[in-house]
Amino acid sequence: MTCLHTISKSPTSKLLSSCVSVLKPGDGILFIEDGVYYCSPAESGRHPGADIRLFALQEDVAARGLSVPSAADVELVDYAGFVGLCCEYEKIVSWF
Amino acid sequence: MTCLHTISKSPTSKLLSSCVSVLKPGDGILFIEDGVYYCSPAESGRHPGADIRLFALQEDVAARGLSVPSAADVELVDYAGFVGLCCEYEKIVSWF
Amino acid sequence: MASKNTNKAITFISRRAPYGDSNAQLCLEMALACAVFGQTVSYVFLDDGVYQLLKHQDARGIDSKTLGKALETLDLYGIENVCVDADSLSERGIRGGDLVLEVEPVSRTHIAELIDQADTVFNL
Amino acid sequence: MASKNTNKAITFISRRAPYGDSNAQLCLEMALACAVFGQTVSYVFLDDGVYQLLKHQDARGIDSKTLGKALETLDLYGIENVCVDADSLSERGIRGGDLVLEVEPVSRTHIAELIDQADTVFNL
Amino acid sequence: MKFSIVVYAAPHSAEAAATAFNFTRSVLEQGHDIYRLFFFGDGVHNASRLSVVAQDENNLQQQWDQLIRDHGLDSVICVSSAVNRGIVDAQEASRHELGAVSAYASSELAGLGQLIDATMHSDRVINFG
Amino acid sequence: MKFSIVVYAAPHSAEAAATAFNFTRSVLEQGHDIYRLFFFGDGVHNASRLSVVAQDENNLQQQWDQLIRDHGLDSVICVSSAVNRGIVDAQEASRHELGAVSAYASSELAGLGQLIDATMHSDRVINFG
Repeated sequence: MTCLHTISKSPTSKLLSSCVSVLKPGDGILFIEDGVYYCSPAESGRHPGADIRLFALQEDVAARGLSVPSAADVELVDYAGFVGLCCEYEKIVSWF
Repeated sequence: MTCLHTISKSPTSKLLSSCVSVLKPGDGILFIEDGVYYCSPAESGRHPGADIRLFALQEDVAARGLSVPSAADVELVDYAGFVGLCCEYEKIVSWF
Repeated sequence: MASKNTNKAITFISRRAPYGDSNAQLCLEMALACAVFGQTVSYVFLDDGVYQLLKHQDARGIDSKTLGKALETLDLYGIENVCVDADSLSERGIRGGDLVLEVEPVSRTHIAELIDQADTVFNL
Repeated sequence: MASKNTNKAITFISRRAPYGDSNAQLCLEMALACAVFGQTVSYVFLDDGVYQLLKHQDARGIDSKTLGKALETLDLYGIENVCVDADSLSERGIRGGDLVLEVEPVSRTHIAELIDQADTVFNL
Repeated sequence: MKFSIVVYAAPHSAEAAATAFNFTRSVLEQGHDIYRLFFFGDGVHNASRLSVVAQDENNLQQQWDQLIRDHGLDSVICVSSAVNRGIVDAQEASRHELGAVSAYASSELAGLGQLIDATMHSDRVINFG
Repeated sequence: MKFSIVVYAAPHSAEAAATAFNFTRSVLEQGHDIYRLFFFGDGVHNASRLSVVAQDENNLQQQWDQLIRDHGLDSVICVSSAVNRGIVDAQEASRHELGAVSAYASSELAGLGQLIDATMHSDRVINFG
């Protein structure tokens, strides 16, 4: 079953590395709260391959003054989009 | 002024590395709570040089089933010893 | 997705060291409750969670219950699918013989399967 | 040790990202109170704490106060000795021009001095 | 679609409590159902009726209470987490002779069975911690 | 030697609350003085009088209350952290018409000035978080 992973701690937590090691093709990752710092350019080298879609919660990105370049591989979603992703994927695993 | 640093999170936190980078010769480090996992053999390579004394809180070491080899560079203290160290060093910096 | 009111497959990933915070204890309580209510439980120790498995824990000195001892209830409650991430063990220099439970060291691929097969995953 | 009842040197090390938890906010409140009570305050951003300094923060969407804005009160309260760890900035790919305050990037040796000179250190 | 939402974080200490609230509100706005809210560990503080905030700040506990009542949501606080942390309803207050009620009446103190039941009857379970 | 002790962590969620307590008790046993206890952020939950635990468990809040009264310690809960988190004394309960007191009377709700005063008058300040 496809799975949406949420990550809510900063890169200092190393959560993305644990998450990526147990992904299946077709899974997605949504960065929320301090997890959105994974969208900064310095972290993009850690992002998984193209078969994993990446998302970030717009409200948390804006709060922190981050700008996610449109060329980046991360799609911004608002809370309605967050709920939509939870329906699209068949289950949700939260990394906190 | 000499300083006792307490570290209370596991090595996953990287707290020791931040702490070590701001030490002065003569400072001491006391591992408490989940910080005592820094006493495990796998972590001893990260310990600072011999001019920094290392301590660990006996109660936290015992709780976690760790054994600190007598040959290790870490001295075990109980709560009375913890208080004693706080008197011996001139101030305390807590890393949590 | 399994139909309503049936048995569900629930995977727990216990990722925190014991004692420092309450996550390890909460994760265990949830899994035991699942077993009591007849769900199919898998229990995985990952990252700092592998520290929960060290032998010789004795938490009386910090006024706490000894979690390593409490983990034995997993078996008593009929939770047989218990495993530990081999990489997390080796990164921390922990050998299989140092563990309080007879628990199978597994690869990340195996953990990915347990997540994939689950209806619900609790990860804390 | 300075004699009783006199002015004390207090160093704050703010080491957490804003918003995710309350440590950054608590650290700022403590420093402002110290300034009000006439103590000599140094304020250091270290590790994830440097994220507090990013420009263009706007926390209305997460029902919070914008911390980057609140940091301007450091200057208003007369806290002039504010610095940021250069290594923490560069590890996170943050340039000096991206910062909300005019704050001096310093070395770990400088931070070690600020700890050494302090009577009391708050580190959170 | 039927959601259950599990909250492990307390207001004022972790953003996750606010994230859970905003998510819950959005689920309802999208026309989905909430099968149950389950507050566990430090999450039980979301049901504290004694929290007071400054005039220009959100009172998250009050917002939860309002949302739960407006939509008739099933909201459960884990009883053991709650009494450990001083979140007590009238019944617990009376049983332990505390002389004070700290939990909003819109949530019910109950055991982990309510969480397991939620995993059995929901299409999606999501955790905020 | 005169110690002040600052606590940022809540019982049941972080070991640091228990570490702070054991440290404080040991300071007194060694014959030193406590100038002040200061509970800040989530630490204010250490002063909750509504916490109930199982018979075979320690009630850390009750232990703090006992220690504070036995030794006549000066114990301060940061007022803004406290009211945000639902820890209120009789005065705050009355001011906000809450009808319930959740803080032990052995601690006083006061501002950060009490912390600064503690740093000025103590030989050692130690933080537990």
